[in-house]
Amino acid sequence: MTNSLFSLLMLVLFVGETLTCFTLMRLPSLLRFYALSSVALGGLAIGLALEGGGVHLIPVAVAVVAVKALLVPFVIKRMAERSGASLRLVSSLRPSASWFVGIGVFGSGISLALHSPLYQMNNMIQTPALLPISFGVILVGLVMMIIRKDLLSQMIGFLVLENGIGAFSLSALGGIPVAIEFGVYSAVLIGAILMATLSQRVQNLLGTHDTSHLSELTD
Amino acid sequence: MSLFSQNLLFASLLFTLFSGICALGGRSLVFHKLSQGLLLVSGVLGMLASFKVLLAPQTVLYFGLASSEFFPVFQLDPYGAVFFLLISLVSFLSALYAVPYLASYQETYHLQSLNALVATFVLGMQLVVVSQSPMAFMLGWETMSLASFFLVVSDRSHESVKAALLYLVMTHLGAGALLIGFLLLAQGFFFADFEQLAALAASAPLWILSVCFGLFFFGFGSKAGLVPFHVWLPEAHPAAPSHISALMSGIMLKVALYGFLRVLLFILPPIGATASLFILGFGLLSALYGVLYAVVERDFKRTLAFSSIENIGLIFTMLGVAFFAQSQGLEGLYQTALIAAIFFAIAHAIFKSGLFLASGLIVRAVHSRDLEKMGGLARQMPLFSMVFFVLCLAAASLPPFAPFFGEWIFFQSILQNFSSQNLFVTIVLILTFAVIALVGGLAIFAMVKLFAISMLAEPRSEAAREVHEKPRAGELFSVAILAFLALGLGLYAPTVLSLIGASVLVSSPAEITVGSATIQPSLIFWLLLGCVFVVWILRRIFSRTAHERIYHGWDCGQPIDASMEYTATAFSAPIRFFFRLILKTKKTLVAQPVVATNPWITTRTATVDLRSIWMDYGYVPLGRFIIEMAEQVKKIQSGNIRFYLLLMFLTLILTIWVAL
Amino acid sequence: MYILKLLQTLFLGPRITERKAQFLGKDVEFESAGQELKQMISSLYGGRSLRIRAVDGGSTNAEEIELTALSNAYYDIERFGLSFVASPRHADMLFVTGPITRNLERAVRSTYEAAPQPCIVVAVGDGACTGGIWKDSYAVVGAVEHVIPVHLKIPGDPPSPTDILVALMSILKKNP
Amino acid sequence: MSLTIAVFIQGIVVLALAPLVTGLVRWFKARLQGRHGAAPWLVYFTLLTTLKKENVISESRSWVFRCVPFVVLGIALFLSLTLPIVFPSGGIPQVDLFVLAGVLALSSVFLVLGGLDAATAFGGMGASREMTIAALIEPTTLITFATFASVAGSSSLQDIFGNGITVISHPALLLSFVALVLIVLAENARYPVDNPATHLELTMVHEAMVLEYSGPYLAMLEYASSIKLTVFLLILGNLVGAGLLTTVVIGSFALALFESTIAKMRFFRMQEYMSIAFFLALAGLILIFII
Repeated sequence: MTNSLFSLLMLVLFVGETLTCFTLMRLPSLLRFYALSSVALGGLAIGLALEGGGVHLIPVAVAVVAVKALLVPFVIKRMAERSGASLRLVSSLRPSASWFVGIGVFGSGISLALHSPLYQMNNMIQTPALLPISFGVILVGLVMMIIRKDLLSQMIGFLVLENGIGAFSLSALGGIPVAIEFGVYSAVLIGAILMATLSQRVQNLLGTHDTSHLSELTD
Repeated sequence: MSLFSQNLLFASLLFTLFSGICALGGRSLVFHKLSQGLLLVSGVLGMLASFKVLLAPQTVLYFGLASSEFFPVFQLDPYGAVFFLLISLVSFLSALYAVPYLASYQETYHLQSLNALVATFVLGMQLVVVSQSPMAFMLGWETMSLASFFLVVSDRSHESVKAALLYLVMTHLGAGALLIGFLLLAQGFFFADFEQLAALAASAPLWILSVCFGLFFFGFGSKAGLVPFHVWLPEAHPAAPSHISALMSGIMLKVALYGFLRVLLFILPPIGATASLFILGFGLLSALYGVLYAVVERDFKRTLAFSSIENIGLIFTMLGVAFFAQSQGLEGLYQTALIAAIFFAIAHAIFKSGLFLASGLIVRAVHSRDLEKMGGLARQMPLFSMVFFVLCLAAASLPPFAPFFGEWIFFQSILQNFSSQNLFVTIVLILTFAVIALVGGLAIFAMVKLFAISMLAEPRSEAAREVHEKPRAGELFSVAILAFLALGLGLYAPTVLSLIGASVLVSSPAEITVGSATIQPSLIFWLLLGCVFVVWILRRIFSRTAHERIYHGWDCGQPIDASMEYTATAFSAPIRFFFRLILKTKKTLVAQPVVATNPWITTRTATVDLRSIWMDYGYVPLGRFIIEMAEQVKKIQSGNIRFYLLLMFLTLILTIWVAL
Repeated sequence: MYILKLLQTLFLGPRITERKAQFLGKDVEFESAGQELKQMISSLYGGRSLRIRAVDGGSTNAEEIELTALSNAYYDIERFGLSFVASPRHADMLFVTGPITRNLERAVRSTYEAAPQPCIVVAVGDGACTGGIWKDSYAVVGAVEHVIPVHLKIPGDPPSPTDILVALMSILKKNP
Repeated sequence: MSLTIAVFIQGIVVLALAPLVTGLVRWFKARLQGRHGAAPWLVYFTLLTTLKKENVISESRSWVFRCVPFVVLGIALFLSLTLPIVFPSGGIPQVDLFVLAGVLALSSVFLVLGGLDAATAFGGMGASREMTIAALIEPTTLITFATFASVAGSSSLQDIFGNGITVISHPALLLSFVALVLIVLAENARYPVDNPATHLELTMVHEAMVLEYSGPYLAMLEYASSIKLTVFLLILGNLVGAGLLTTVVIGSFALALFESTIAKMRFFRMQEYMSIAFFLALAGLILIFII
């Protein structure tokens, strides 16, 4: 169990921000909270490193903060402003309802992970407590992509999902070796850039980020 | 000598390959003749190889790198040699037939690709018969199916493309079933050959054996054209050029039979009573259904295709009775029924390929496949019509010809086992006996209709009135050989039986004995001929042969013309009426008034066309159901990304819940 | 039972077929081709068994009724070895009735040519023998001999079955 | 030696008797209709006169038209020589019941081809009907033969008549004997199936195919059909255990009586006739193994 107070605080922050991301309707605030949750993730990594999880976690944490907290929100904000997209995001759920859905999904993710055989093998995992939580975050990310109608928030959903996976790797394997971590982060960065340009193109073409208009292409 | 005989088989396969390659040489007829010539040589070598194996049963020809795990070993054992002999014989004759025949079809067919495909087709069949492991078997099977698919498409007309696609779907469903069957049986040993498979099968649990039997039965049955899976056969065979449909109908169906028997006799342990009744039921169904449609069909080559289905049904019935007897412990009936099936298969291969080759000449002469447009060809092609007549009599399995003695052996073997103890066996044998007898009668009807409507009486269309393209020497020669073989096989049935290893039935060189009944085929033939000759002599003694006068037919005083003759539809009308429950025909009557104001004076046109109940109540509803299901599934592609993500989310949950 | 009563009358009942003598030995003269007819009959085994095809050349059906009466129980032509057949191909003798009208001229000629030689042609009734009352009509060709060679003429409008039988017996000279 | 002599004598006897049988049937029918009727031996003269007649042949025919009479009469000769109908052990053992069925089918095939080759509507109609009857009677014939063969243990007629298998040797044989009678009537185009003495071409079956033949060919075909009738009558006679002469006289009287008491069946109701015969034969065959 993570006994140090610092990593516990980081964990709570990480979960709280992810859930708030789930419910936010304006792009700047969504980006801000996503950055905060990435910073929390980085802090979590540092906390684990301090507990003797291996010194290689420090550069990982730095990379997380650098890429996810700074670079990706910057790219998305600039792209959104340049394409003139409305900062008002569209979702199929009102914010209050999405809170309940978010918590429900997070809870079911945790219970699902608890029953899974992976969790019973806790002798192998460094921080067993983190595993269900990270799984919950993965599910929240996925549901966010489903619930949100516009492209940008779906991107953020995908990034939250990716955060969840990072946390999962932290808890299960005690952090992925640096080279792979950097690979993942570069992939995330390129992914974000790609998605941003794509949504800009869609904005120019259809005049809106709402994915429900995309279906006209198929008819 | 053994070294030479070793490579006889290899040489035959090689020459088929060379004929294929050199066919692609160029457009001129020289390459066409060269490729067919090579095919001839491969046919001869193949016949020599199979005779060598048949005459000295213990020698087994094999070639290929015996040791290597990957490359399959090819081996010709006595059982395969019978079919290899058939393949070589008919490919030899169809190559001989094709040289002049294709020369007159240069514009419809692309000769280069056609000859190459024929060579691959024959090579595929030879590989199937020679292969000793499932992989090689399937290799040969696929080359055979694909080559025949392209051959059916060769004239690029719309309906032959449609027929070929149906054929492709059905054969590959079958091939898929075969593959699954082999793999299921091999339980993981992919490269096991037939002996290892047999060993594995011996110890395999019952459910694997029954599933494998079902798969093999569907696979080989759909290829052989058993009824529920036969819909492709009457479409595909007529669409191919005639010497190809002769190869397909005469030989490919036998290769499917070979595969079925190879699996049942050499790999699977003796199958139970229910499985054999299964074969028997389907055999009877396809025999009865095939012959009924052969009788009422108006298209020349489709009649032959349906009669192929009927004969295959007969062969599978004989197999069904054989395996049923084996399961009930009647060893004698098992032996004779199996021999009758193989003998009947050989006879069918010979006369059916002869009929298809002959149909090629007739269709070319009349420029159409419709029986209603033929007539009076016997007067314009007397020699050809005599050869065609012999083949039709053989196809109707009448006495002096080979199929009659195949059926005679089968009937005698059933007769002797009627009085077996339990009643169930007797009832099954009696019902089989009754249906086969009905099928025999109707088969005669079909073949008489085929010969009479196309050959006799007045020509019913301009094209048939004066035939421009008379059969050339090469074509007539190959058809004549097949007719002579059909008769010869009948007369020397005892020697042929002892050749294919059924000497248990041959008591003395000229007699076939089943139980207590004996028959001397040649004696019957010479007796019949003798009686006809005596009558010819008596007629010359008692009446003056010169006292003759030619005058037009008795027409009750009013001049009649060809349109008043009986056509194929009219000839088969009673049968269509008696079996109207089974044979669905769609009759439409259209009356157009001649003068708009006067409703009474109308010209009425009636059209009667044949519905295939398997297609109408079987495959078309099935197809419609599948398309409807596809429509439902299509709704899932709503174009909404979030819906796709939801699906991913659900699958993620499901997998985690199930797997982790 | 009805069948038994029927069989009883047929087997044990009175004989109703006219006696043969009634038709033989009559010396009524009939116009016939004489020598040629005799030669034909002798070549057909004395006419013991001849097959007749009745051809209608445009008659008023009166002669047809008489011809059908020939094969009933009273006159019973079969006992003399004569029988009616369906096709001229099987016929040895043609009974032509009625004046040959224009439409049926071709039919009568093709029937005669379809019948194998030697074939005896018998003109039955006045219409066939001389053209009868329709002789000069525009629609009639005339007597049968204008169309096909006639070997025996049986006058009468229509000739009764007895007359026909007497004529036939005279040429066939059946011993009594 | 005795076999060849028996075969030769039997051939002569059957060939001589054949026209007499048809004559007798006609004579009995005439008597049943109250007519005096032609003398039974008149048929000999009819055949001889037709033999002497000219042979008129239509020009729209092929070689098949010419060879049909020879083959049909040849097969009739084959039947009369090889079947052991006059002497119980006379026939050639090789020719068993299945060969008999095959040969009969062969002769009806040739007759049908002759009818079709005449290029007239009557020939086609008769041919189509004859072929239907031949095709639909085939299963009944084979089953009846199978019944007699399974009672006698072997399918050759010589064993059946040799060791005295008659109708009374097994109760079920009565059913197949009645089926055999129905087959004989259908095969020889007698009364319920076809009216031999009809003049109306539309109702003819056997007669229509022979319409086109004349002269010697016609004589040969008529002689062949009378031989076939005699052979079948003798087979039925042997099955009842009657001698040669009694079979001929009583048989032809029975046939004439049967024909005088019933009417011809409409062709398109032939299905019922065929199914009655088929199920009688099937019942006979099954009963043999039940009783």
